[in-house]
Amino acid sequence: MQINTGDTAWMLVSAALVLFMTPGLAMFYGGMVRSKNVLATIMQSFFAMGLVSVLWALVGYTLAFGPDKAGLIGGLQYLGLNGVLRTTHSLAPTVPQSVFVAYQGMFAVITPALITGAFAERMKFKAWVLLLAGWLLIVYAPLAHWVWGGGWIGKMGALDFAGGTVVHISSAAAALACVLVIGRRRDHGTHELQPHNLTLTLLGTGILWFGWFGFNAGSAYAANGLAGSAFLATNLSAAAGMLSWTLFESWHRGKATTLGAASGAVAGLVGITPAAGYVTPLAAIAIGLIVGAACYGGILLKGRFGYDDALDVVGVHGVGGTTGAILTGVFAWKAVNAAGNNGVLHGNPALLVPQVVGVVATIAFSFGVTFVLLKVIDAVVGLRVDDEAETLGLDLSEHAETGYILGRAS
Amino acid sequence: MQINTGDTAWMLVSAALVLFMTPGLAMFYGGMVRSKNVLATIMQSFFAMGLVSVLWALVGYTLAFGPDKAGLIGGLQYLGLNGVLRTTHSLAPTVPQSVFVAYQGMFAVITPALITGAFAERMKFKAWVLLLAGWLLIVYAPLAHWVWGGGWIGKMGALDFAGGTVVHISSAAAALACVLVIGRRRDHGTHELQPHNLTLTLLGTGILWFGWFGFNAGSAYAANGLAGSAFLATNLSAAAGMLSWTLFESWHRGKATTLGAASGAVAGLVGITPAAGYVTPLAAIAIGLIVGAACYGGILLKGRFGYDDALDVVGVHGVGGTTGAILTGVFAWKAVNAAGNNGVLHGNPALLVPQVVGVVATIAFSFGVTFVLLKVIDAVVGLRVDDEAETLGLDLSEHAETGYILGRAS
Amino acid sequence: MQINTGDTAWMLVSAALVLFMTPGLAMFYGGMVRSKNVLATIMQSFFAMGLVSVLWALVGYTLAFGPDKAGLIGGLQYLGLNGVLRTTHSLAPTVPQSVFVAYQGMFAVITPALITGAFAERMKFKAWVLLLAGWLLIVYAPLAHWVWGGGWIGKMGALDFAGGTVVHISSAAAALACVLVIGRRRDHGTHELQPHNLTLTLLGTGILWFGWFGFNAGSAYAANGLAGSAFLATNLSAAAGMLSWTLFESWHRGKATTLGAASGAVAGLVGITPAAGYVTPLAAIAIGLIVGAACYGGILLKGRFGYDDALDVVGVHGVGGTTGAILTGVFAWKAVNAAGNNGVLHGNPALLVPQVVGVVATIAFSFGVTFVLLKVIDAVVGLRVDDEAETLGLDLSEHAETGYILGRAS
Amino acid sequence: MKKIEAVIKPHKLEDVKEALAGVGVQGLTAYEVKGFGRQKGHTEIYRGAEYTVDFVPKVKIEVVVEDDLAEQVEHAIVMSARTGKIGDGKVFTYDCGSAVRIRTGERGPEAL
Amino acid sequence: MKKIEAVIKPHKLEDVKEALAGVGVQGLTAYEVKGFGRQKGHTEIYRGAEYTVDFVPKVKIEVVVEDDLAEQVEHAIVMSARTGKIGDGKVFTYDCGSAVRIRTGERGPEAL
Amino acid sequence: MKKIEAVIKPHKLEDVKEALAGVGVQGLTAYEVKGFGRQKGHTEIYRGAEYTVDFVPKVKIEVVVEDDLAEQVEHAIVMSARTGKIGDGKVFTYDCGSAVRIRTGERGPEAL
Ligand SMILES: Nc1ncnc2c1ncn2[C@@H]1O[C@H](COP(=O)(O)OP(=O)(O)O)[C@@H](O)[C@H]1O
Ligand SMILES: Nc1ncnc2c1ncn2[C@@H]1O[C@H](COP(=O)(O)OP(=O)(O)O)[C@@H](O)[C@H]1O
Ligand SMILES: Nc1ncnc2c1ncn2[C@@H]1O[C@H](COP(=O)(O)OP(=O)(O)O)[C@@H](O)[C@H]1O
Repeated sequence: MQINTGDTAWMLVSAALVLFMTPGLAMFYGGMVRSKNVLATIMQSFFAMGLVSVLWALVGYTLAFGPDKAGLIGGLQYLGLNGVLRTTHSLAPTVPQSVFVAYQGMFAVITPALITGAFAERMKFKAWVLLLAGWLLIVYAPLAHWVWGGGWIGKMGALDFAGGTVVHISSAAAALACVLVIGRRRDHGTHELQPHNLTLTLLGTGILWFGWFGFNAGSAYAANGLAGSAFLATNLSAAAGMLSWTLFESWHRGKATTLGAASGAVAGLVGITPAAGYVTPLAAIAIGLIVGAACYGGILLKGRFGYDDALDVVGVHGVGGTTGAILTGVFAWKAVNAAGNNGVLHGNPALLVPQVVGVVATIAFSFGVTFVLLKVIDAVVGLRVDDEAETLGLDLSEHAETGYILGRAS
Repeated sequence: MQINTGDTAWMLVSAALVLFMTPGLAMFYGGMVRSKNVLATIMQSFFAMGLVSVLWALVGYTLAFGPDKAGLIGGLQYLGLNGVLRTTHSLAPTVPQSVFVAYQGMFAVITPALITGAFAERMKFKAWVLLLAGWLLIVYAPLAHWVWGGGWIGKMGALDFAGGTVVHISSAAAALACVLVIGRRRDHGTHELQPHNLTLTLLGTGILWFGWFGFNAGSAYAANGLAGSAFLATNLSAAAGMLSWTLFESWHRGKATTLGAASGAVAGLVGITPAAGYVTPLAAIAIGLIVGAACYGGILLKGRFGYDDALDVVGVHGVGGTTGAILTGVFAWKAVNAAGNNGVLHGNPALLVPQVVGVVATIAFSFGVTFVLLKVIDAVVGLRVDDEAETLGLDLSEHAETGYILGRAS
Repeated sequence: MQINTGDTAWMLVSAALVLFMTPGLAMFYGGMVRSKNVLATIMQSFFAMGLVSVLWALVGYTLAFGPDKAGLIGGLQYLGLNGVLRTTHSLAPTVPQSVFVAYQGMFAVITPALITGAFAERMKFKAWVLLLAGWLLIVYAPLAHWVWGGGWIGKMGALDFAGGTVVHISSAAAALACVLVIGRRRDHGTHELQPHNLTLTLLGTGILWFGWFGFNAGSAYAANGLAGSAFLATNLSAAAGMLSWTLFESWHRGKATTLGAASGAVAGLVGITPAAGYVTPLAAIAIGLIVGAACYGGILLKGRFGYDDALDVVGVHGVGGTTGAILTGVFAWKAVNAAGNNGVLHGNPALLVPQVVGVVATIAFSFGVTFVLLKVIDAVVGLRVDDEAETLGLDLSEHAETGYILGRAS
Repeated sequence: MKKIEAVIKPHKLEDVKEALAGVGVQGLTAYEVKGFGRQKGHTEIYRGAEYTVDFVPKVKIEVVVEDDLAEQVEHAIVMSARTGKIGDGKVFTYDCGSAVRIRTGERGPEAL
Repeated sequence: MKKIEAVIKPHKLEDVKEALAGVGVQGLTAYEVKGFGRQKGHTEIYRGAEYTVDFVPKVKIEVVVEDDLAEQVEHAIVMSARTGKIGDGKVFTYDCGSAVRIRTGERGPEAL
Repeated sequence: MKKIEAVIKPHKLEDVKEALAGVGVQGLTAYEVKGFGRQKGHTEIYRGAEYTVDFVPKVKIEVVVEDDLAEQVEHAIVMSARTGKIGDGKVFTYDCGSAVRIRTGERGPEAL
C-alpha cells in the first residue's frame, strides 16, 4: 500500500505525543513523593526514555514486531532496525515503518516507567536500570508480540486497542512483584507521606491526558473515523473517570480532592485504553464511570493489605487495566469497528473468554518474570538503598542533587 | 464529501491542542493566586475537563450543532452523540464528525474555565460545579449555536473565526456578573495579593500559546492555506500583544514585567481569535498592538471601579475579545478569505454593524443569564466560602489538600 | 506543485512544536539559575517569542528566504510577508508558504534564546532586547540564507538538515562572545551557584525533546519517510546522548545525575540536528553516544578556562553542534536520503570539507558580529546590571517581580 | 533591652507590623513557623486516606526593644493579633544582653 | 519559665513531638533551619562540577515551659531525638521572662 | 554560655560562616527570615498595579558559645557581614542557661 501523508502526519504526531507522556508521568509521580525524592522519581521515568529507546532500536522492536515465531516471539529480521527505513509494517500499512517503530518505541518507554510508582522513595538507581533493561526485553517485548505482533493472545481473539494488557496490566503486575519483594518504605505507617507538590502532579495529569490522544487515537494507525472515535472515547472516559472518582470521594470523605480528580482521570484513561477503538461514546462514559469507581475501591483496599504501593500502580493501572479489558468484552461493537468484535451487550458473551485469558496470562507472566528478575538483581547489586540514604532522600544519596533551593542565601 | 486524512490529522491534533489549553490555563491562573489557593484554582479548570466533556456528549453538542431551530438552538438529533461516528458535519465536511464533536467539546471545556479567574480565592467548589453545568447548557451551547451552528448571529453576517464572542466575550461577561454578585476577596485592599508562583503562570502561558494554534488554525477545519494564514496571524498577534503591553508598562511603571509579557501575549491571542482567518499578517500585528494596549488600559481601569476581578478576566478576555471583534470588522479582507468579508479598511464599514450587534448580544445574554444563575445557586448552596475558610485557603478548606510541602521534616 | 493536506498538517504541527520549545527552553534554563533570577531568565526567552516573531514577519523572513542575492542575502520580495498567503516556497513546495514562514519563524525565535544561557544572572534586560533585535537581523537571517535560503554554504554542499550550524553553532559562538565581553558573575567562584529548581529544568527537557520532533522531522517539509527517519534518528540520538553523559558522569563522579541525564539528552538532540535526515538509526545512536561524551568533556573544560558560561551554551550547543556537523560528514548516506550525500563511512571523505568550512564560517561570522554588537550596546545602554542589582537578583531589579511566594503570611 | 517573641496567625502579620510601627518600633524580624498547640491541626485527604496534620502554619516575629517599651510592644501585639479564636498564639519576653548595628557598630538601644 | 530550644534531625520531629506530649507539653513551635557543625555537609554534582554544601537541613523546635518541667522536657527531647549518629543536634535552655496568651490575655504559666 | 543571634544580608552568609570558623566556632544554625527596618522594602508590579513589599529577605544565624568567646564572635560577625549599606542587620546577645549534645548527652561548653 502507498504511504498516505495524512496518516503519516497523524502517526508522527502520535509518536511525539506518546513520548511526551513520559515526562508527564515523571511530573505526575514526582509531585506525589516527598520533596527529597522528587528528582530520583523523575529520573526513573526519564532514564527509560534513554535506555529503552536504544534497546528498542537494537533488539526490542524486532522481538516484538519481527516475523512471528510460533506465536511467541518476533524473529530477528529487524535487528538494529535493519531495513525499516524504506518499508512499511503490515499493522500500519500507510505509514513508513520508521514511524511505526518510533511510535511503538514510545509505548515501550512509558510502560516500564509506570512501574516506578510502586517502589518510589526506596529503590537503588542501579537496580532500576537493570530491572528496566531486563523487563523490557523479557517481559514487554514478548507481551507486545503476543497481543499485537501476531502472537497467541491476539490470535485468540482478545481485543486490546491500545495496551490495556500490554501496557497497564503488565506494568501493574510487575509493580505488585516489586512491592512484595522490596517491602515498605521505612516511614510507611509512621509518618504522613504527603505529596510534596500537587501542582506538578496536576501538570503531569494534563500532559498525560494530552498525550493519551496519541496513545489511543494513534492506535488506529491512520487519520480516519476510527481515530476520531478512539479520540472521543478517550476524552469521555477520562472525563467520566474524574467525575466518578470525585463523586465517590465526596461520599466517602466529604471532599472532592484535586488528586482525586487527577487520579480519576488517569483511571478513566487507563480503563478506556483497551476499548478505545471498539466502543461508542456513551459506552466510553460508562467505562469511565465504572473504572473510576473500581480504582477508587482499589486504592482503599491497599490499606487493608498493608502493602506500600507508594503511588498506586496496582490500584490505578492494575485495577483500571483489568476492569477496562473486561469491559471491552462487554461494550465492544462491530458497528463501531468492523475489525473488532461484538461484546456481551451486543450478543456475544464469548468475547469475555479471550479477554479474561489475556488478562490472566499477562498478570501471571509479568508478575512471575518480574519476581525472578528482582531476586536476581537483589542478589547482584541489591534493590534497596540503605536506611540512612532513604532518610536523607534519594535525590542526594543516589544522584547528589537537590530538587529545590528556594532560599535567598545564594 | 470524502474524509481527507490530512485535514483529519490536523483536526485531531487541533482538538488535542485545545484540550491541552485547559491545564495550561489552570497553571496560568494557579500561579497568580496565593499559594494557599493554588490547587483550588487549578481544580476549577480541571473539573471543567471532566464535567463539560460529559455534558457536551450527552446534550451540549446537539444543542449547539444539531439542526437549527429558528436560529436559536440546535435540535436533539445528536442527543448522546447519536450517530456521530459514521458521518460528517457540514461545518467540517472532510473530517469525521467524531473529530468535530471532540474539537468543539474542547472549546466548551475551556470557555467556562476562563470565568474562574474572576472569582478566584473565594468561591465554593460546589457552587462552581453547579454554575459550570448550568452555564454550559444555558449560555454556552446556545451562543455557539447562534454564532457557528446556524443561528441568528452567524446568519446576520458577524464574523467570528474562532470564538471572540462565543468564548472570550461570553466568559468575560459571565466573569463580570460573578465579580458583582460574589463581591471582593476579604483581603482585597488590605493585603498585597501577589502571584505566588509566576513560573507556573509563564509555563501556562507557553502552553496556552502552543494550544492556541489548534484553537485558531484548527478553526479552518482543514490543513490548508487558511489554516496557515490563521496560524501565522495567531503567532503575530500574540507576539505583538506582548510587545505592546510591555512597552506601555515600561512607560507607565518603568519596568517590563514577565507577567506583563505573558498577559500581553494572551491579550494578543484573545484579540486575534475572531479575526485569525480573515486578516493579513500585518493586520494581525496591528491587532496585537492595539489589543495589548487596550487590555493594559482595561486592567488599569479595574482599580478605578474597585472591582475584584481577581485575575482580570474582564480586563483581558472582555476588553481583548471586544476589541478583537471590532477590529475584525476593520481589518477583514476577502483577499485573505473569500468566505469572509471586507471590513472598514477594505471599503465595507457596514461589517461593523453585525460585529457590534454580536458583541452586545453576547454580553447581554451571558451577563444576564449568569447573573440569574448565580442568584439561584447562592440561594441553594451559597456561592462563597465563609471567612475562616477564605483565610485558611481553599486548598485546605474545600479540598483538604496542601499545594506545596517543601520542607524536609517528613 | 499542489498543496498536500498531510504535509501541511505535519508542518502546522511542527511549527507549533518548535514554538513550544521556547517556553521549554525557558523552563530548562530557568530551573538552573538561582531563584532570584528565575523570572528574568525565563523572560529572556519569552521575549524572543514576541520581538523575533514580529521582526521576522517584517523583514527577517525576506532576508533569509527571499530571492538570493549573490549567495549572501535574500531579496526584499517578502518584506512585511508580502504575498506569502497564496503561494508556496520552493523549499516546501507542498505546503502553503504561510506555514513555511511560521515554521522558519519559530527557528528564528529559539536560536537567539539559546544564547541567553551564557550571560544568565547578570545582563540588563534592555541590553538583551537590543542584542536580540540586532543579532536576529545581522547574524541569524544571513546565516539562514547562507545555509538554507540559497546562499553560499548550502551551495557549497554542506549538509545541515535542521540547523546544526544555523541554530546551535551560531548561538554558541555568540554565547562565547557574550561570556568574554560581559564577564563572570559576581559570585562566580565564591558561591555555590546551584540550580534552584531542577524539576523545572527536567520539565523543560521533556518539552524540548517533544518539540524537537517538529524541529528535526519537520525539516523534511513533508509527512513522508524522510520525516519518519529524521524522527527516529532524533529520538535515538537524544536517548544515546543521555546514556553516554550519565555513563561518563558515573565513571568520573560516581553518580548519574538528573541534570546529567537532561544535559545528555539535549546534547544528543543538538548533535543529531544537522544529521537527522541523512543517517540511519544506528548511526543516530552512534552520534548520540559520541556527542554526549564530547559535551561532557566540553563542560569540564570550561572549568579550566575560568569562563562563566553560566548554563553551558558553548559546552552543549557549541561542542554538540560542531561535533554533530562533523559527524554528519561521517555518517551521511545517500541510501537514507538521496537528496543528501555520502559521508566518510560511505566512501566520500570529501564531504568533510564543506562541513568544516560551514562550521568555521559560522563560528567566525557569529562570534565576530556578536562581539561588535555587544561593544556597541555596552556603549549605548550598558550590558550589565550593577552589583547591587546582581546581588538582589534580576527578578526584582529588572522586572520588579518575585518568582515564588510560598509562605502563608498573605 | 528586651526581646519580644510572638507566635501569631500568619494572616495577622500585616496588622501586627502596623501596630508595632504605631508604638514606635523601627525594626522587626519575622519568619514562617509551624505551631502545635490547643488549636488542633487539620485532616488532609490523599487517595482516600486521611492524613492528620498536627502542625498549623504560624508566623513568628521577634523584636528587640528598650526595656521601657517592652510592655507597650507586648500589648500592641496582643491587641493586633487577637481574633478571639483558638490558636491566636503567644507573646514571650526575654532579656537581651547587647545589641550591635552591623553597619555602624553602634551598640545598645542606639542599635535598634 | 524556661525556653527550651532544640536543633534536631528533621526526620525526628514526629518522635520528639510525641515525647513532649508524653511529658505534658501542650504546645510548641517548630521550623526548618540549616545547620553547620561537626556533621559535615555533602557534595552535590552539577554538570561535572562538585559543589560542597556545608549546611544540612535541621528542624528547630522551641517550647516554653514552667521551670519545673524544664529538665524533663530537655530529657525527653534528648531521648527521642537521639539516633547516636553525628549531627543529632543540641538542646539549649534559656530564661523566659513572661508569657501571654494572645487570645485571652492570660499571663505566665497559665498562658502556656 | 552566650547565644549570639544575628540578622544579616542573605548574600553574606558564606562570609560570616567563614569568619566564625576563623574564631573557632564549630557549629551554628541559620535560617531565612524577613526583615522590616530602616532599609525600606521594594515595589513590585503586577498587572499595572504597584505592590509595596515592606519585608526584605534576611538570614538569621544563631550560635551558642562560651562566655569568653562571645565578644570575638560578635566582632567577627559585625566585620564579615558589613557592607556599609543600610540593612546590614544586627547582632544580639543573650544568656544561655544550658546546652546538651543530643548524641552524647554531654552538657555545657562541652556540648557546643
Ligand atoms: N509552650 C509553648 N512554647 C512555644 N510555643 C507555643 C507553646 N504553646 C503554644 N505555642 C505556639 O502558640 C501557637 C498557638 O497555641 P495554641 O495552644 O494552639 O492556641 P492559643 O494560643 O489560643 O492558646 C501554637 O501553634 C504554637 O506555635
Ligand atoms: N554552637 C552552636 N550554636 C548553635 N547551633 C549549633 C551549635 N553547634 C551545633 N549547632 C547545631 O547543631 C547541629 C548539630 O551539630 P553537629 O556538630 O553537626 O553534631 P552533634 O550535635 O552530633 O555534635 C548543627 O547542624 C547546628 O544546627
Ligand atoms: N528592633 C529589632 N528587633 C529585631 N530585629 C530587628 C530590629 N531592628 C532591625 N531588625 C532586623 O535587622 C534588619 C536590618 O535593620 P535595618 O533597620 O533595615 O537596617 P540597619 O541594620 O542598617 O539599621 C531588619 O531587616 C530586621 O530584620
